[in-house]
Formats: sequence, C-alpha cells, structure tokens
Amino acid sequence: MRVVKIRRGTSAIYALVLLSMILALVPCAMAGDPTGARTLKENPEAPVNYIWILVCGFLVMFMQAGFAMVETGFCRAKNATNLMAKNLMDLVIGSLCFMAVGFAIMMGADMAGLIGTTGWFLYGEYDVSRYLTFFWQLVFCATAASIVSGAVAERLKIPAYLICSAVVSLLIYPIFGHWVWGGGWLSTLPFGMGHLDFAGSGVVHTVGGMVGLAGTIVLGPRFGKFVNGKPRAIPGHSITLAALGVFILWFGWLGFNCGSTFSADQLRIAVIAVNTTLSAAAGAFASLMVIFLKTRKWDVGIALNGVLAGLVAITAPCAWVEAWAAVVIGLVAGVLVVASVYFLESRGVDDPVGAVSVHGTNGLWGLISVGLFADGTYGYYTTGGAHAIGLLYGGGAGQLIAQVIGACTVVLWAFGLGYLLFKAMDAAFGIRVSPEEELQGLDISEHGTPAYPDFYIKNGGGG
Amino acid sequence: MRVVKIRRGTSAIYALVLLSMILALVPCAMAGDPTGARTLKENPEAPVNYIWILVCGFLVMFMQAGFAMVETGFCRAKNATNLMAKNLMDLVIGSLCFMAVGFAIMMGADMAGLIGTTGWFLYGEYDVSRYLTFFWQLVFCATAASIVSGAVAERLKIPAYLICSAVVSLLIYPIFGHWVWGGGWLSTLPFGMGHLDFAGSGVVHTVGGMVGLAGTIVLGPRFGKFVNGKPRAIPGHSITLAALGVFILWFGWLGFNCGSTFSADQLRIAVIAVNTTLSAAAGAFASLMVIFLKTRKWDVGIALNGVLAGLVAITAPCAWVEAWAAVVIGLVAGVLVVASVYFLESRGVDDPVGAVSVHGTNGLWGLISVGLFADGTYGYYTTGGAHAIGLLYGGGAGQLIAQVIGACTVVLWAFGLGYLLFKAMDAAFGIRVSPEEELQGLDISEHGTPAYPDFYIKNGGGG
Amino acid sequence: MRVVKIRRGTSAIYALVLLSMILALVPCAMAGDPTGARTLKENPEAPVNYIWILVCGFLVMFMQAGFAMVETGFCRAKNATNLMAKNLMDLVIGSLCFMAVGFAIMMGADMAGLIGTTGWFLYGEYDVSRYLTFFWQLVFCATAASIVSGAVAERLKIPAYLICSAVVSLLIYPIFGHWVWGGGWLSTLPFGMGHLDFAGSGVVHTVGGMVGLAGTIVLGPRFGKFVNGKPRAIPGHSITLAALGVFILWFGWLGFNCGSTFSADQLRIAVIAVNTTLSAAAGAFASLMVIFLKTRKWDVGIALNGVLAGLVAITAPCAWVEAWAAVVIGLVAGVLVVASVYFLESRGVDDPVGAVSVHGTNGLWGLISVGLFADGTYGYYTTGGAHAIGLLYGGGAGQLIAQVIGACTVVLWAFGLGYLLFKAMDAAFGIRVSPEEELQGLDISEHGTPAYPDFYIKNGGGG
Amino acid sequence: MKKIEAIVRVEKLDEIREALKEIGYPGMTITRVEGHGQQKGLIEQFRGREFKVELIPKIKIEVVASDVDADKIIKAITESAYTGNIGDGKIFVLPVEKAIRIRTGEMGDAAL
Amino acid sequence: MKKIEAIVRVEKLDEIREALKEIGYPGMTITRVEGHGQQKGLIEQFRGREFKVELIPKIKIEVVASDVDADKIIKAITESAYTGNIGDGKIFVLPVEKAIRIRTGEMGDAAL
Amino acid sequence: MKKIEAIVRVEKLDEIREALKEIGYPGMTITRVEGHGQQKGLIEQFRGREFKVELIPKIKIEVVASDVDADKIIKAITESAYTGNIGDGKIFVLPVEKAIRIRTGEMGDAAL
Ligand SMILES: Nc1ncnc2c1ncn2[C@@H]1O[C@H](COP(=O)(O)OP(=O)(O)O)[C@@H](O)[C@H]1O
Ligand SMILES: Nc1ncnc2c1ncn2[C@@H]1O[C@H](COP(=O)(O)OP(=O)(O)O)[C@@H](O)[C@H]1O
Ligand SMILES: Nc1ncnc2c1ncn2[C@@H]1O[C@H](COP(=O)(O)OP(=O)(O)O)[C@@H](O)[C@H]1O
Repeated sequence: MRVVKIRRGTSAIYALVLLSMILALVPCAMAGDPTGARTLKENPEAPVNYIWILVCGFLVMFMQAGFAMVETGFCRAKNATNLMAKNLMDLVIGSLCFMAVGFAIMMGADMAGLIGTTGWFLYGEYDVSRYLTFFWQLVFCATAASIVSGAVAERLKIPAYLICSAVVSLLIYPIFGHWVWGGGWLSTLPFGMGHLDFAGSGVVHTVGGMVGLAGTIVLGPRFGKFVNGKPRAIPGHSITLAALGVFILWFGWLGFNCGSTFSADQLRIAVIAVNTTLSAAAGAFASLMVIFLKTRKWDVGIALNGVLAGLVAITAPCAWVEAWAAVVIGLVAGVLVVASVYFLESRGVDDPVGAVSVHGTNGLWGLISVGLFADGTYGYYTTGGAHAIGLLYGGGAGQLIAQVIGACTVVLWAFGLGYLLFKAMDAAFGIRVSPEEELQGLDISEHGTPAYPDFYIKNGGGG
Repeated sequence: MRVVKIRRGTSAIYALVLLSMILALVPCAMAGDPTGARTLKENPEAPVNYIWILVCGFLVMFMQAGFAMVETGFCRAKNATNLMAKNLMDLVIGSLCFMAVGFAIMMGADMAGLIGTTGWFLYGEYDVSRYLTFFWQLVFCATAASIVSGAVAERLKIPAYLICSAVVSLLIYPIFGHWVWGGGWLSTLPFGMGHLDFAGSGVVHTVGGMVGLAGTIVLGPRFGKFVNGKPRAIPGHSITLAALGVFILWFGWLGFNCGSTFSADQLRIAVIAVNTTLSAAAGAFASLMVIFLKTRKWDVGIALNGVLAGLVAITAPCAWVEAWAAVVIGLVAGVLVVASVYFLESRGVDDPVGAVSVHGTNGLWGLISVGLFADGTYGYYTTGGAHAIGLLYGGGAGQLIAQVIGACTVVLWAFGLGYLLFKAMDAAFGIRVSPEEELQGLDISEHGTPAYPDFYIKNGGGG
Repeated sequence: MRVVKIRRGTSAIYALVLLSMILALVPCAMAGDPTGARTLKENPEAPVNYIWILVCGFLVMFMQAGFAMVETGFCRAKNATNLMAKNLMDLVIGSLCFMAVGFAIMMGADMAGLIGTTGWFLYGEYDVSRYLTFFWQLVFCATAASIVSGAVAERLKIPAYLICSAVVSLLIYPIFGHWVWGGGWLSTLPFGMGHLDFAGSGVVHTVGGMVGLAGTIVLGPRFGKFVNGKPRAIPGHSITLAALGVFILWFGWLGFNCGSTFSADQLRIAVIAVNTTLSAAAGAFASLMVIFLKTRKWDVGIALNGVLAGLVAITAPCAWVEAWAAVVIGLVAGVLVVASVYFLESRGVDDPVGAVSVHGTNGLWGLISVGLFADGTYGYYTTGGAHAIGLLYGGGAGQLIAQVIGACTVVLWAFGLGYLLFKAMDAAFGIRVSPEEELQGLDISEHGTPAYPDFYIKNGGGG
Repeated sequence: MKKIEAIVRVEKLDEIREALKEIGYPGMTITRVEGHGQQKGLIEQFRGREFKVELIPKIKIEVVASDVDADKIIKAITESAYTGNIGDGKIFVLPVEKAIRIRTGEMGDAAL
Repeated sequence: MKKIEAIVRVEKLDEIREALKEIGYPGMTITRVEGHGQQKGLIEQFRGREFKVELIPKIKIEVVASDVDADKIIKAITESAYTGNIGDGKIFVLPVEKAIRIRTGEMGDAAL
Repeated sequence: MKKIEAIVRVEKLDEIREALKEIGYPGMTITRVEGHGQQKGLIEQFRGREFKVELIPKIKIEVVASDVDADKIIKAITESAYTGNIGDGKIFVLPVEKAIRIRTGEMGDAAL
C-alpha cells in the first residue's frame, strides 16, 4: 500500500522534529482543493479511484470489529470487557494521534529518507486528495495498533495500553511506514526494486506483532499458563465470536489488500482478490491438517489462526504473484503459524490469541515470499515501469535481499522500540495488574463492568 | 443527504392527500427508463454514481445489525429476543410502509412546501434513477425507525412497536424529511442557505431520538430503574455484542455520511470520511475521560455511547467542516452524551440504551454545529453555488439561525407526534406489558422464545 | 449472475474429462493481460466494472459469516464449534477445489452443452478479467457449499462434511452452473429466453438446499427430534447470533444480487437493490403473521427464516420484475417457508435450521416466479437484445416452461447426486456420529473444543 | 443449627431479600436451579413450533441459621415468596452439625 | 422425610426423568454442577494444545420424599442413570426435618 | 458419613483442589452460587453509573466423606481457602444417611 506522495515545493531540511512542527504551523493553510472541483476537472476519472479507496478503507476500518471478536473469543469471559475497551481505544487513540503527528511523520516531506516532517494536525493544504490519503493511512495505522492487544491480553493495565497505542500511532508505525511507503530508505534500497511490501505484511502486521511480542515478554505469562514450566491451554470463551471475527477480518482484508493499489485503474485488483482468498483458504487448510495429524481432532481454533496467517502472509506479495503461488504461500503460512505458536510457548512466551505467530512470524514470511514468488508481471503500484521479479521466476536474489533487509529492520525496529517502551512504562508505574485482579479478571477491576452479568461465568468475576 | 428530486411535469396541487393518492394511481405508469439504457447514454458517468450510492446504501442497511447488537448488548438477556424482533420488524415494516406511502410524501411532487404528493406504492415512472433514490431513502427511513426501539426497550408491547414503526415510516419521518430534503419549507428558509442537514443528524437521528423520548416518557421507567426516586444502573447482558454493534455502526455510518453526497463526483467524500472517523474517535475519548475522572474506571459502555454521539453529531456538518472542527464536534458530543444521560435520569426518564442522549441530544448538537463550524468550502451537495459558512468562519449568524429553527422544529414535530401516538395507543390498548411479564422478560411472554435457552440466565425467564 | 465467458480459440472436443485435464495443461500459459494495462486501454470504463464486481464479491464472501451465525444460533450450544468448523471449512475446501477443477468445469470451453473442459488449476491465460470472473464464481460456489451445513447440522461427521463440500465444489455446483451460466443446455432451451436464473435461486440455493435435503434424509433425524413420530422443537442456543447472521446475509445478498449484472453499466442494479430489499421484508412479514395467527406469539425465529426465504426467492427474478412483484414474491416465499418446514417435519425430515425450506423450496419458487412476473423491460444481463417476459405480463407460457424445466432439472441433479454421495459415504465409513457423541455434542468429540467453556451449558458437554 | 432451603420463583428473589433484610439480613447463598412440582411446565416456541419446557428456572436460597432464628426466617421467606399460584415453591429444613467461618475459624452459631 | 441427592451424567437427565415419571413423577430440583470422583477428567484441546478438564459437568437431582417413597425413587434413579462406565455418579441421602409448600402452607409429607 | 459444604471464593478453587489432592483427592461436586454474608457487595458500573451488586459469585464445594475423613478435609479447605479478608466463606457440615455408587451399587463409605 503506497500512496501518491504529496511532495510540497519545500525541500528544506529541518534540524529538529520539534522545530519542524512549529515551523510547519507558521505558514497559512496552503492552497489545496477542498471542494474537489479542480481535482475532478484535472482528472475526470478521479471519482472511481475515490470511491474505491474509500470503500476499501471502510472495510479496513471494519477489521477492528474482527480483531475485537477474535481476541475476545480467544480469551476468557472475565476479560471480555477489557478486550472491547482495548480494541475500541486503540482505534480512538490511534485516530487522534495519527492525525496530530503520525501522518506528518509518515507522509510529510521526507527528511534524509528517515522521517516525514510536514502536515502536523493535518495542518497545511486543505485538499480532498490529502484527506483521502490521510483516511487510508489512518485505518492502516489503527490496524497495526490493534494487533498488540491480543498479545498482551488478560494482564496489561489500561493506561499502559493507551500509552502503547499512542506511541505506535505517533512513532513506531509512522516512521517505519515512512521508510517503506513514504519514500524512505527501505524503499530505495539498491536491491531488486527496493524493499517491497504491497499492503503491509511488514509495515502493519509485523510491526504490530513485534510490539506485541515485546509486550508479552515484558509482562510475562498469564497466571496459570505455565505449570512447572509446561505450557497449559487456557481456552477462550467463545469459538463462535472468534470465528465471526475471522470472517470479518477475511472480508475486511479484501479491502486492505485490493485497496492498496490506491487506484481503481490498476485492474490487477482482480488478481489481488483471488490471491488473498486462496492464501487464506490454504492457510486454514494447512493448520487444520497439521493439528489433525497430531491430535486427531478437527481444531477449529487453529484453523482460524491459519486463515489469519494466510492473510498476513499474502499481504506483502498479493499483487506480485500468481494464484498457485498464493496457495503455496498460504500453505506455508498455515504450517508456520502452528510451529511459531509451539516455539514461542516452548520459550515461555504467552501470547493468548496467537497474535505474534499470526502477524509477526507470518508478516516476515510474507516479506520473504515476495523475493521468491514475484512473477515479473506487475510493478510498483503501477503496470508501467520495472516489474518485481523473484528468485523462482529467474529474477535472481536481488529482490530477496531487499526483502530480508526489510524483514530484519522491522524486527529490530518494532521489537526494539516496543521493548524499550514496555520496560520504561513498567519501571515507571508497573504495567501488569495485580495477581488478585488478574484472577478476578480485568473487567471488574479496571472497568467495573463484567461483560456478561446475566450469565454464570466459570472463571473469575467473584469477590 | 439530499437527492436529485424528480419533479414531474405536473404542478397541480391536490386538495387532499387521500384524493391525491387515488388520482396518482389513475395515469398509467409514466415513461421512465426501466433498463437504464437511456440514462447511461445521457450520462456515461452514471455507473460510478450508481455503484457508489448502492454500496453506501448497503452499508446503511447493515447499520440495522449494529443497532440490533448495541441495543441487545445494553439490555438484559431476558429481553434479547424481543430486541431482535423489534430491530428486524422496524426494517420490515419500514420498508413496506415507506414503499407504500412514505416515499411519496417525502420525495413526491411538493405541495406548498409541506408534503410530497405523488408516487404512492412506487407507482408512476418505472425508472432506474427513481428506484435508486427510493433505495437510498428507504434505508435512511429504516434507520430512523430503528432508533426508537432502544429507548422503549424491555417494556413496550410488540403491537405498539409495530404501529409506531409504521407511523414513523408513513408520516413522521417522511414529512419532516420532505421539509429538509424534499424541497420543503425548512430547506428554503431565508437564513444562511436554509436549514442544512447533510446526512441527517436531525432528519434521521433527532427524529428517531425524539419519538423514542416520547415513548419512554409515556411508558414510564422500567421496574427497578428508580428506587426511592434514585436511578439505578441495570447492566446490559453483553458488552461484547454492544461493542460489535458499535463497530458495525461506525462502519455503516461511513456509508451513511459519505453516500449522502448522492454522487461520486463530489470528491468531498474524502473529507466526509475523515470527519466522520475523527468525530467518532473524539466522542469516545471525551466520554471515556469524563467518566474516568468521576469513577476512576475505564467505562467502555459509555465510550461506546460516545462513539455513537460523535457519529450522530458529525452527521449534519460532515461535509461542511474541517478535520479539527470534526474533532471538536466529537469532543463536545462525548461530553454532551454523558450530561444528557445524567440529566434524563435525574428527571425520571429511563432510556435503557441511551438512545435519546445519543440520537436526540447529539442530533441537535450536530445541527447547531453546522451554523458554527461550516467553513465556506462546500455548497448544497455540490461544489458549485453558494457555500455554507458558519459563525466561526465569519459567516455571521444566518446559518446558525436556520439551524436553530430546524432544531426547534424537529423537536416539536417528532416529540409532539410521538407523544400523541404513544398516548393514543396507550389509551386504546395499553402499550406496556404487565409487571409479571416485564419481570419474567418479554422474550417468553411476547415471543415464547428465550434468546439463550442453553444457558443459565440470572434475570427472569422463570415461571 | 452471468459472466462474460472466455472462449478460447479452441473448439476441440475432448472425449474424456480426465484427458481434457491433462491436455489443458500441455500448452503453455496463453497470452493474457496479467497487468490489466491492455484491458484498461481497450476499455477505459473497466475500472468501474472491476470495483463493482469486487466489492459485491466481497459482500458475497461475507455471507459466510452470516451463514455461520444463523446456523449456530439455530442449533444447540454443544454443537457451536462444529458449525463454525463446517462453515469455515466449506469456504476453505470450496476455494481450493473450485480453483483446481470446479472453475474449469463451469466456465471452461463448453463440451456439448454439458461441461466445461479448460482452465484446470486456473492454468492457461494469466489475465485480470479471468481472475475477476474466477473470484466471482468462487464466492458463489462457496455459498452453495455452505448451505448444506445447516441441513445436516448436529450429527454429521466432519470427514463426511469435508468430502461433501469438495464434491459440491468440484462437480455438483459447477456442472449445473455450466448448464445455466456457462453456456450449457439449460441456457439454450427453446422456450422463452432459455432457462433464466439471474443471481442463482436455482444454481446456488436450490443446489445447496437439495444436497442438504439428501444429507438430512440419509442421516435421519437428530436424537429427540421426533418422539413417537411427533416432531418436537429443539430450540437454538442464540436468537441474537441468528438475527445477526440474517442481517449479515441480507447485507451480503445485496452484493450477491446486484453484482450479478457483472457490470456496473447495467443501471438496472438500482431496481435489483430495491427488489431484493422489498422481497426480504415481505418474506419476514408473511412468516411472522402466519405463525402469529397460529400461536399468538411473535416468532422471531420464523421471521428470520422468512427474510431468507424472501431473499432466496427474489434471487432469480430480481432483475426482471417490478417492485410490487418483488413484494408479492416475498409474501409468497414467507408463507411457503412455513408450509415447507411443517411439511418436511410431517414427513419425518429433520432440517435443524430450515435450510431446505429456505434455499430448496424457495429457490424453486424463485425460478418459477421469473416465468410469471418478468415484466419485459430487461434482457439477458444486458439492456439490449430480447427482454424476458412472463405469463402475467402477456409473455405466454414459454418462459414459465423454461423455468419449470430448469427447476425439475436442479431437483433431480442436486438431490440425486447428493443422495448418491451421502449413501456411498455412509456405506463406506458411516456418516453419522455415535449416539453418545450426539448427546454429548459434536464439539467435544470431533473437535475437543467446547464453544463456551466459561459458561454453564444446559445441554451436553458432559462426560 | 438448621439449613433452610427454599426453592422460589426467580422474580421473587429481590422481594425475599428485602424481607430478609428487615429481620437482620442473614448470610445466604443462592443457586440457579430448575425444577418441577405441581407446575408441570411452560409452553415455549421455536421457529413456528410450540413445545413444553418441563423444568422451569427457579432460585434456591440457602440460609444456615441457629435453631432460634430459623422459624423467623422461614416465615419471612414464606410470606415474601407467596403469590398463590402454582409454582410458588417449597421450603425444606435440614439439620446442620457444624458451621465454620473460614476467615476467623469461629464455629457454631458464631460462624453464621 | 429424606432428601435424595443424585449426581448423574448430563446426558442421562431425560432418561431419569422418564423413569421417575413412571413412579409418579415426584417434584424435583436440578442443578448444573461439576465434579470429579473416580473419573479424573476429560481431554479437550484449544488452538492446537490438549489439556485436561478435571471437573466434568454433571447434573445434581434433588428430590425430597417421604421415608416410604425414598427407596422407590432411589431405585428408579440408580437404574436409569446406569451405564456401567466410570462417571455414572452417586446418590446421597440426607435427613429432612421439615417441608413447607409456600403456596398453601402445607407441611410435612403433604408438602412434597 | 458427613456432607461438607464449603462456600468459598471463586479464585480459590484451584488452590483448594490442590490442597485436597494432597490428602487423597476425595470425590467432590462444585456449584456456582452467589451469596452474601459479612461481605455486603461489590461496586460495579454500567454506562457511567455505579451500582452495588449485593450477591457475589462464590463456589460451593460439596464433599461427602466418612466421619473419619471429614475433619481432615475440613482442615484442608479451611487452610487453603483462607485470605483473611471479608468474604472468605463458610463451611457447613450435614449428616448423610446413605451413599450409593450408581455404577457398582456399592453403599456407605465404600461408595465415596
Ligand atoms: N419433592 C420435591 N423435591 C425437591 N424439589 C421440589 C419438590 N417439589 C417441588 N420442588 C421444587 O419446588 C418448585 C416448585 O414446586 P411446585 O410444586 O411447582 O410449587 P407449588 O407446589 O408451590 O405450586 C419446583 O420447581 C421444584 O424445583
Ligand atoms: N465424595 C463425593 N462427594 C461429593 N460428590 C462426589 C463424591 N464422589 C463423587 N462425587 C460426584 O459424583 C460424580 C461422579 O463420580 P465418579 O467417581 O466419577 O463416578 P463413578 O464412581 O460412578 O465412576 C463426580 O463427578 C462428583 O460430582
Ligand atoms: N448463614 C449463611 N447461610 C448460608 N450461606 C452463608 C451464610 N453466611 C455466609 N454464607 C455464604 O458464605 C459467603 C461468604 O460469607 P461472608 O460472611 O462474606 O464471609 P466471611 O464471614 O468469611 O467474611 C457468602 O457469600 C454466602 O454465600
């Protein structure tokens, strides 16, 4: 997902971000096209693009409902209110912070390939195409922030979560986003076509997954997750809601990936839709079969994770690969997510909903897969120019190298900053609720509101 | 949300609505374009507009699911079936009544600025653009009808509700809608640009909220809501479903507001999408913080109300304001909804889901805010012509006056008619279920179907 | 729903399907337009069509969530995980099988009006328009497969279900689809305009319903459904989720029907949207009233079935009839679904969610209604050419005959093959779980995962 | 000591608690149960078909009380649970040999 | 009077009720409980990991009966609840001192 | 035989089960209940308004044991359920006249 970057006439390089913020506010709102009349005249085809991007953006926004349902379904009833709060508030905080600062950093005028520097508080041009870009980037940012909540579920304090959402939306996501989609250094790597990430396997999913991993490591496992060092399953309270969430996510993801052309003229969107669907299906199939072979049970929980794994993995390569490759990418993702869940648990990491394995691990696999399967029939968000081509299609290792560099970078960046952030918050005020509150469930202690007061709940809720 | 009004050649003014209905049926179906071939030829850009309006209309239809989930989530398990029935049937009754009569009143040939008079039962022109207009208006009408169910929840008899839905769809909504969007008197007020309500803060939400207020007043509070005159909380049975409902509504609302341009050529849709999202976020943030400061708990229920408050408030101004103003409008809405909930309860009014505060109060705030924040960059559903400009942008008080007049009118009209309606029904057959039925829950007495027969329910359901 | 058929230059007729598969793989990938650049140049209006079809296709995909919620809501809590597994896996298996074989059979080069024979594994042209067609057909195929799960709920073993999904997606659906939409013999019947089924009342819904009927007959009724030969109600575990599912389906169905123009240029989409909505509303109204007159209770469960009945019935005629006819078709559907439920139960057939009555019976009614109500204003997915005209509009019995032939064919084909399939599987390995597993619920025995472990469940789950 | 087990209508719980509050609000434990006695069921319906639910939701209230308090409590419950219609429920009294308050270790009447 | 408490398999409830119907369908109260005895648990799995649920859902049936009826009822329950596998459950019998029918005020055996 | 009824904190269930395991893990039945005693409620809030929930979720543990085992079990429960704060709960002991294991027909102590 890249967007037509709005470069202003200015090429000045601001010494300090803070300074730049102040300076950016000095000039009056620059001449834009707030009504859209001029834009329409210059490009009579603009309406098709606008409605395409908006509708896809709506779908991406709706993914929030999917995350909320999956996460709550995979956690216990005593924390269901808490998960609703987190999934709502990351969208809320994310929207406000991204408007204030994040968007400027991600899409503002580039400084040294590192950071954008203009457009704080949407200040500057009042223009329909800028608002369009902002809307699109906003819903993506909210997605990244939302992923974290699953990994840190059932034990993180609300204030720590709100701060985490803010930092992801203000800095972690926009800066990395700038590197890949905002004209930053990763996009201009001298390998292949530079680091490529069509709709954000790395920028959105790995970022979210890595911050989540940092959070869950700093927090430590939930009470009862490991007994004498051996992992125990802590079943979620509603397979129904988890499945509903996955269906919603699959639906929204079609907008996420297809809309990332940022233009309806790219008829490649049809290929993207097919690839997205096939990879999701293949992911579910692989996860289901792996566990079936192990336990002889049809484990729908893991199949749901498999769908998401397939979706995450195809997000980077969706526009650059053929249908058969999408199936292969999905199959690998489905196996990987299972392996990753087992691996993390064997290392004592407790990720209640599998967010790290789904978004982190498979985000990386998605990035790599571009370097392997890109088939040389599509370019940089355009049919023209150079076409991405991977190892298996005779493109050599160039693209793969660019992908690996990006993959390493996102791990270092997002995990590193995430770790610092959680450690700092933990030192400052303690990010984990007390053992009593954890046992009782966060719903009552943090929110005063059990999610299901009319029902008997087997875990927690008591006094 | 305004639509290209289809004025027929006739300018005759019918003396009586009834008469007009009969007369309207006399002439044969007028020449329209049922295939759409002619329309396409005349306007090759029509498909973009059609698909935009249809997709947005689908989203608006989907809001019904959101209302159903929010309302049931905020009410008790013993009335969940009843709320499903009401939310389904208002769409059903609304569709049929609006087709029969409502649409003619709202969008038919204007009589004296008061009422439309042609097109009963969709009779008349068989034309794709007329069907398109009808579809759009239909889903809006259903939204208005749907709002009422939350306010009268947990005690209103089904037949009374069905009649109420019918009257809203036949008369209350279409007549007021005609005044604002059908070329009626409010749209031609000699202040500002006349009364402006872009997507229906007033026409849809305040109308629904005020009819709901009338209903809840006539019904009186639920058993147990006030103990010795002091309000008690009656917690809803599923925060999860309530949150899901809010996410669905947020999603649908993007279609509701953006589609109200009734044309994809209006690239202003990008601004509308941004404003809608930011106001919702700001509303949630404000509500959450107000209650946090009061109780030190992160109250997700009120934050969900805050989202809806922000959405309702931005509905009227969404196309006429800048992003920063959308944030301010949302923040105010978030505070207002809390204040309104407390105020109504202090007056003995029991609105189980906060529908009056969300839709009624904030609908009015949305109308007013147009008069304050309209920034002079957009016109009457078009980039051309005069542009709406509010007090804070140096437009003087004209627009504000037009907004206040409209706001007063909608309160008088919808509350007044709603009150008469509920009083009349109450006198005729009693609109409230018996105390035993209320205690047991309406699911068993009215429907014979408990919503969750496999679970133990703490309230009601017994014999 | 018809699609621009991609006929290749070849007219060879392969003697055997197997042979054809092998042969089809021999030629290299034919020249297509993988980037879409050429397609765009040839038809600058293509983007509107692409985004229309994709968005509608997304909505159709989302119907899977609706089916999952309706079916689980109407079944018991002890089988909720099982229903999630089935609804997920039919999409998964369906996608993979349809890609491998189904699509080639349905839309490949026609052989004798009976079967398509090219394009196995999407092999052949790598082309955006082909991918687009594939995506659309894929989500339709998944819908047909998904219908079966409701009819066979609460007792069918998972492996039997997976095989059933595969066979539906590989053969039963694609072959019948080829006959109607792929240029096969039904579409060229010498009556009326040949057999017409706009969006698939027959191709999708009756096929699904009839395979389901076969499954439920071979399985026999659930334990406890008939006591001394008299049918008993077995209430579902969540009216809330069932209602949510119906709202989702209604929403998705708008995409299902409107997108079946396979082109945004067909402004007739506005008429389709109106008809779809009105028929759904009328169906709910009729069902509700029929049961109300019988039991004096407002039965929301049956009203939900009524919505779906109305939607299924309008699916075939949606583009060819006027609004009033849509209301009539829906009213009849609402009565029919009730009659069908009673009739099937009186014959000892146990269809837990009413899938056969909704999709089977009303699919047939939808096909017939084209022959009655087609109003002569719209043609074969185009405004040009001959226009479909039914008995009531003076078109004579020709169209009706074509519809009846198609209706008989789909019953024979889908029920026949379905019956053979289930009988064969039953003989081979037994398709029904053991009585103990059925009593305990399939969630634990087949999946090891109760859907709601934190709640007390009244039925099953024990040991 | 006695254990008083009252099986009452779900809707009556609040009223009974009020009645018990007036006589000192003894500690109590309540359980959601289902039962039938004279009242043989309730007609419900699902998707157009009526059926009888034979087991009706009820509330079981358990109060362990000293022998002296027991009668007072029984009286309060009997009066507040009464509607006169079938399904009002029953009260059973069982002997209790020992009572212990976990927090303090107190035993016997002092533990109640 | 006696209180018969039977803890039985969830799936057996209907059969036991049928058996009790044949001997006059005494009033009864049932409660959803969880328990373990010889039967030490059930293997479930979640997202790829198996685990043991130690407490298995069971049904507790309580019937208060006159001393004479008690044995008949115990017999009916024992027979209808039997499968022969671990987990069939247990029956406990406790003394009841008093029984009152709230609706009528009847006491003792007449109240049952 | 005795029936030991302990009403304890929900969060303490696992710990109590561990304690009982150590002394032989007797069969037991648990029920979700609500109650109040000294602990008069919990403040919750809903949509901006606080309210008191007077009945707090608790767990009832029932163990039927031979007279000799009873004290050991009571001790194990008392110790493991203890926090020292209001709401720790109570233990009641009732006489049991008969016990039957459905699977084998064993009676008395052998049935436990
Ligand atoms: N013999 C009994 N043993 C245990 N519980 C009983 C018995 N008789 C009645 N109950 C309980 O009391 C409830 C009310 O009994 P019912 O006979 O309907 O009331 P009433 O006699 O006051 O009309 C039943 O639902 C059941 O839970
Ligand atoms: N000593 C006991 N006290 C209370 N309940 C018990 C006791 N022993 C068993 N139970 C209850 O009986 C149920 C069945 O016991 P179990 O030993 O599994 O059956 P069986 O001995 O027939 O195989 C248990 O789940 C538990 O609820
Ligand atoms: N007299 C009683 N009869 C029955 N149950 C009781 C009685 N007293 C207390 N309980 C139960 O014990 C629980 C804990 O009692 P509480 O008085 O709060 O504990 P503590 O005295 O240890 O602080 C209560 O919630 C209730 O369920």
